[in-house]
Amino acid sequence: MTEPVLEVRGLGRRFGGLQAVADLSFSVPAGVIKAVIGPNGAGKTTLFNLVSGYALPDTGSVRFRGAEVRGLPAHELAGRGMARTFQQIQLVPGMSVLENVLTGRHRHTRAGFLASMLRLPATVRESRTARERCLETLAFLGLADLADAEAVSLAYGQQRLVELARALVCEPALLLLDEPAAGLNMRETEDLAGTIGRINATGLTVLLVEHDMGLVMNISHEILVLGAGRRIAEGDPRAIQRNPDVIRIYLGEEDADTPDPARKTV
Amino acid sequence: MAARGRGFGFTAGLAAAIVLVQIAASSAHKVFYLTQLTMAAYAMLVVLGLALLMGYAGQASMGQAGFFAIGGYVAAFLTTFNLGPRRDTLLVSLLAHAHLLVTRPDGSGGSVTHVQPWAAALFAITLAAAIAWLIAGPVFRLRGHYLAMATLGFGIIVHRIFLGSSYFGAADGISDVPALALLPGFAITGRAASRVSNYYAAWGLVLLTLWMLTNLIGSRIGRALRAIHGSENAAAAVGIPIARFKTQVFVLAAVLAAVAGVLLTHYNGGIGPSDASVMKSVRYVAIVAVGGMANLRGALAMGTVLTFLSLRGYFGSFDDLVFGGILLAMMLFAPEGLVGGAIWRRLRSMFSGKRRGDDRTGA
Amino acid sequence: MSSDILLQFCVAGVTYGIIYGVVAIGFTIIYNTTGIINFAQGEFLMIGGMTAVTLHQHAPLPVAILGAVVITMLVGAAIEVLFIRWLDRPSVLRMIIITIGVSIVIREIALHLWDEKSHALPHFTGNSVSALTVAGAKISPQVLWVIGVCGAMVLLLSLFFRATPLGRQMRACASNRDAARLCGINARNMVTLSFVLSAGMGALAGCVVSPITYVQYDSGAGLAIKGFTAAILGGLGSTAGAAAGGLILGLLESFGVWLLPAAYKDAVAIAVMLGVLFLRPSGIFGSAEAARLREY
Amino acid sequence: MMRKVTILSVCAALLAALPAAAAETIKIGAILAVTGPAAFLGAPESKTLEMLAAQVNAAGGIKGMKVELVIKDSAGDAEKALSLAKQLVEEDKVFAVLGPSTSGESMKIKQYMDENATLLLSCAAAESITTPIMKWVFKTPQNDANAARWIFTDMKKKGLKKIGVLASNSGFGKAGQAQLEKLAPEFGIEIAISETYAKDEVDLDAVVTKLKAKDVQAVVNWSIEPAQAKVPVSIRKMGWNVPIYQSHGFGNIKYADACGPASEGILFPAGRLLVVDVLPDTHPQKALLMKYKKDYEEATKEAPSTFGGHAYDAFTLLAKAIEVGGLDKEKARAALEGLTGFVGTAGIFNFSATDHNGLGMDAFELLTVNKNCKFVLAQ
Repeated sequence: MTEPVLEVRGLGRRFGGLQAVADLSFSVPAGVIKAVIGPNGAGKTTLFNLVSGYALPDTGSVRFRGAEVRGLPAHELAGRGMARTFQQIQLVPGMSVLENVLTGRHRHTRAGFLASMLRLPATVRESRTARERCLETLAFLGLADLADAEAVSLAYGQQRLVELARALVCEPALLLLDEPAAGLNMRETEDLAGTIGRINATGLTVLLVEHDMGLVMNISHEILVLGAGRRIAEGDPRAIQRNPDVIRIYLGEEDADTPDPARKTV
Repeated sequence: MAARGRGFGFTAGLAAAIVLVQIAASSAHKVFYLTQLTMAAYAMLVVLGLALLMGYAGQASMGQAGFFAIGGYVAAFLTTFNLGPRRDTLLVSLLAHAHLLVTRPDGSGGSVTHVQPWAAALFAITLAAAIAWLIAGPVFRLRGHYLAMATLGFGIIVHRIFLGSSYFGAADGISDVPALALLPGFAITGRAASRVSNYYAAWGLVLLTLWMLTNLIGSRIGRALRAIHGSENAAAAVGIPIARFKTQVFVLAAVLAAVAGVLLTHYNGGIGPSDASVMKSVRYVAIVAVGGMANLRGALAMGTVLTFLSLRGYFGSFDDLVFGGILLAMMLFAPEGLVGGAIWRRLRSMFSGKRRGDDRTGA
Repeated sequence: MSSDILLQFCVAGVTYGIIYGVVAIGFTIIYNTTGIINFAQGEFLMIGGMTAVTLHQHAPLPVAILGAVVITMLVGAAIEVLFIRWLDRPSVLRMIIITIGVSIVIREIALHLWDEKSHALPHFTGNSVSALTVAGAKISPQVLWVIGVCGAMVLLLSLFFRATPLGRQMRACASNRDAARLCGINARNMVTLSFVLSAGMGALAGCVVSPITYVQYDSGAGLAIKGFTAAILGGLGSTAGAAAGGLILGLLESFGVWLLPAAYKDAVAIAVMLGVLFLRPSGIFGSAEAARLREY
Repeated sequence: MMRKVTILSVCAALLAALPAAAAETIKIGAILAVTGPAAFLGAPESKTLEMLAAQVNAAGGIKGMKVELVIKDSAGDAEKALSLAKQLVEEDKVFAVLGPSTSGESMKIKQYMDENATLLLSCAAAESITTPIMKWVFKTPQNDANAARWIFTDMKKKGLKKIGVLASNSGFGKAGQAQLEKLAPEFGIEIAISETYAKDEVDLDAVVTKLKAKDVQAVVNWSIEPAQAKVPVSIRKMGWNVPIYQSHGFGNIKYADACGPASEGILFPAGRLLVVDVLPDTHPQKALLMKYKKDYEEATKEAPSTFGGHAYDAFTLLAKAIEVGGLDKEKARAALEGLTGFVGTAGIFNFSATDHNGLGMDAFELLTVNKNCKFVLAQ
């Protein structure tokens, strides 16, 4: 049994009076798709931010690929192979799709200020290979023909894909997707499910936060259910669907989610 | 890549224009026009650096004249301050042994012994870079207005120090700065004899800088900087070390300003506190803004025209008024600048009701 | 160093401080409703002072001052309507540059409208040399006028913001523009109003301080920088912070003069201010979250 | 693209012919700080020059040649002043340059003027402009050193030994401060404290308090900016009745007005323009000063200041030099250097190869301000 890609132990963070995440422990084994679900305000996004270095945990430990990474800045974690997308899409205005994705190659390219200013042959070669890699990924996601469009002018669903592409070209060991289906229509959501599946098939481990039960249930191998920052349940989709606590907190919540891809809360 | 293609095209066109102007001026026996064009060129070095820092990396600096002044004043001081009387002090004798001292006659029959101009220039630029590097750390923990205040404050401090210290000539500044000999037979000086060569030197430097910065913007670094500007979250998510890049680009801009300061000081044979004033810093920011923030060429084009006309006293006592007016008009109606047709795209998007990229100039 | 000398430094510092504080509060009013730092704030003082001086040649002092305040308020409104109102979510940097442009243009127009000379209103009570003795230190009655008028202004403002519906609406906009809009508050008009208010404040301040500081076409920029420094030092957004920031800055300058060559007065004061900023990136009384939220 | 358009426009400008200088006109350049921080100098200077040029041309010009005046606004910026100087000399081919208004600018351009053998008549006071002597560089304001001597002589007479010096952080203040510190020992006077202040200070209580703490016997306030009025005000407000000396930069009745009651008893050396009314009719300057005062007041509806006077002298001296030497630059220069007994607003000019200022101690009178806020001769 190889070591899990991500291992979280006793993680906790409070904002003022609110205990957003409390004594949370779980692990993400290599190669799986793991989903974190829970009603609004359950602390899913906070958990993501704690894990990916966008917020500092008060307590607990985060081990990534066998090393303690708690409290490391986000760019450091990215450098160690953790890539993420955002709930509110974070694309750079004024840059084309390709340029946006190219930023994802940052940690795989070397050229510094001077080399870049002088366009040294090595730099040119490096950037050429980077472009090729990015174009491949764009093709893989079916965005090839949009490469030169301005990213922020694309349709919402396509912008999400661009973010995904940017994360993929980082060649991460762990891919964090923060509500990847938010704001997508049914078709797009189904396509996304397929895409995530294909990505995972390449051996990439995926951890996602998602509201869309349909998506979660049909793609994820493991599911972690949060409620008020604590773990309610953890297990494979079938087990979760039967778990009484899960059913209670969801039915307890006014806008309950049923395992039906047609309905979703955003 | 597209950026490169355009970059070359523009650079080539600019080079042609530079030669064209010189030929036109010489053949029309109006070489003197090159004076203000040369001075404008050096100002453009500051502007290009600031455009990179402000327009692409999105970090406003309201104290760029400070770095210009550090370069100019330090070079001027080292090349005019007479070390003759201090010959026996350790530092001076060391300099002497390193052949870093020269002696020249001063105005009043005596002679001054001072540091080699090129050595002084190198020192001045290095010093500016070091200062930039030192303050970058704390400065870039600040954002928005706080960042503006910090850089503004830096500019004011530099100005007051030069204005207050008699070593730097207080209100009179420093004059009688010697020529800066770079190659045998070529020196940076305002003398009419070497006007054409200096014109080419200045604009050659501008061309080189433009080319290098265009490369930089098209490179991974440039993308990283723009990513930092557009979304620091996104930048961090792909592993871009934001703090380090902000520092590096800040230092780069400071170095360009200092280089301009050194060369223009030698060209003018002096420098005064007005070159370090807040108003100068504001002017640099304004030129970048008028050029369209993230638009090196726009800044270069608009900046050259405005600086040239202003230096020629074209606007008389309405100089600042014209300047402020243009600045306002541009910021209101074409925040992305006239050059590069950004304004047309903007107008279209206005009519189509969208206002995307309205905040492209955001800090 | 005898105690009354020391006290005299304090008095001087407080005098500067009050004046900077008023400008800083002017900044704060606009900043709170718009998130904009109006670099033309100093120009409001200049316009107020110059207009009052001009009017005073034909009218008694109170009338002149009133007229100056009204005219400056109109200018403030005009600025907002012409340059701010119709911009769609402009960025911090763009707003900084626009307001700087406005201040340059106003200054140059003032130069050609009036002249390059420096003017001053007569001292409200007594003359330039009349002074009250407080524990050995001398205070010009004009300083008391400044303190009194500015104090009254701040009081009335806070009353206005708390007690009147209009003031509450403005505060609503301050805390959350969109929410305010949803509650049917016309946020744009609130912005205009904030410009009018701070223009009026600036003008009145410009009038009371002019006997001490004098006023000329270019005296706005200097005051604006000092006021901005004070506002930042106090932590943007808090009126009390602005006032405190002003006082701190003033005392810094005055004691800076005592301890070091007066030539480096500003350098010292600003260096200290930067030091504070580096330790507390959102000013002494400002909260980091607030700062972050505002900038983006 | 835009860039190319730019270039074309510049070329167009290049090909535009020089302003054609008709044979019958003398082109005279002037670089003045009409706007900017030194506008209070440049504005009266340019008004004076325009007035004079109009008068001269109305009277048929100099030796029948009309004067064409080219005034450039440097806004007090040295860099711009140099650019404008090159423009005036090389493009406009002016016969001579009047100004600049500030010593900082003058220092920047004098080298260039000398190298290009064109007369410069600076309107700035700093002694360093004409010492060391540069062949083509002259200046019309009285020397700071003489002003300092007047002050120190009076102090010595009154037995004042320990003084404090305040100077504005302008070129004028700096130069004066230097002279005071240089000459004080000659008169056995100790400068206990010497400080500078900026023109845009809120008020000067702090720095004045610093002087008061040193309990000096007299205060010299050396400045040319309006802000200088704040010093006497602070001093008197603090109930500190120490003798106050000002420089010739105080030579503007507006400054005395600004001081209010504090101005009474201020002592300062200045040209006679300010006291022309009480000048005996026999005095050689009387007629000229009366004329300038009258003309200036008519032309500008404001009281003349000694600053405008410096421009007046620069212009009239140049006119004289041209009358004598004609339109040959070298001859005119020699003529100017040879001028003696020339009556100007600042005093009687006696130039020589070793003196390009031409004014002595006698160019000054020690003036004071009476209780009606008028300038009068000090007893």
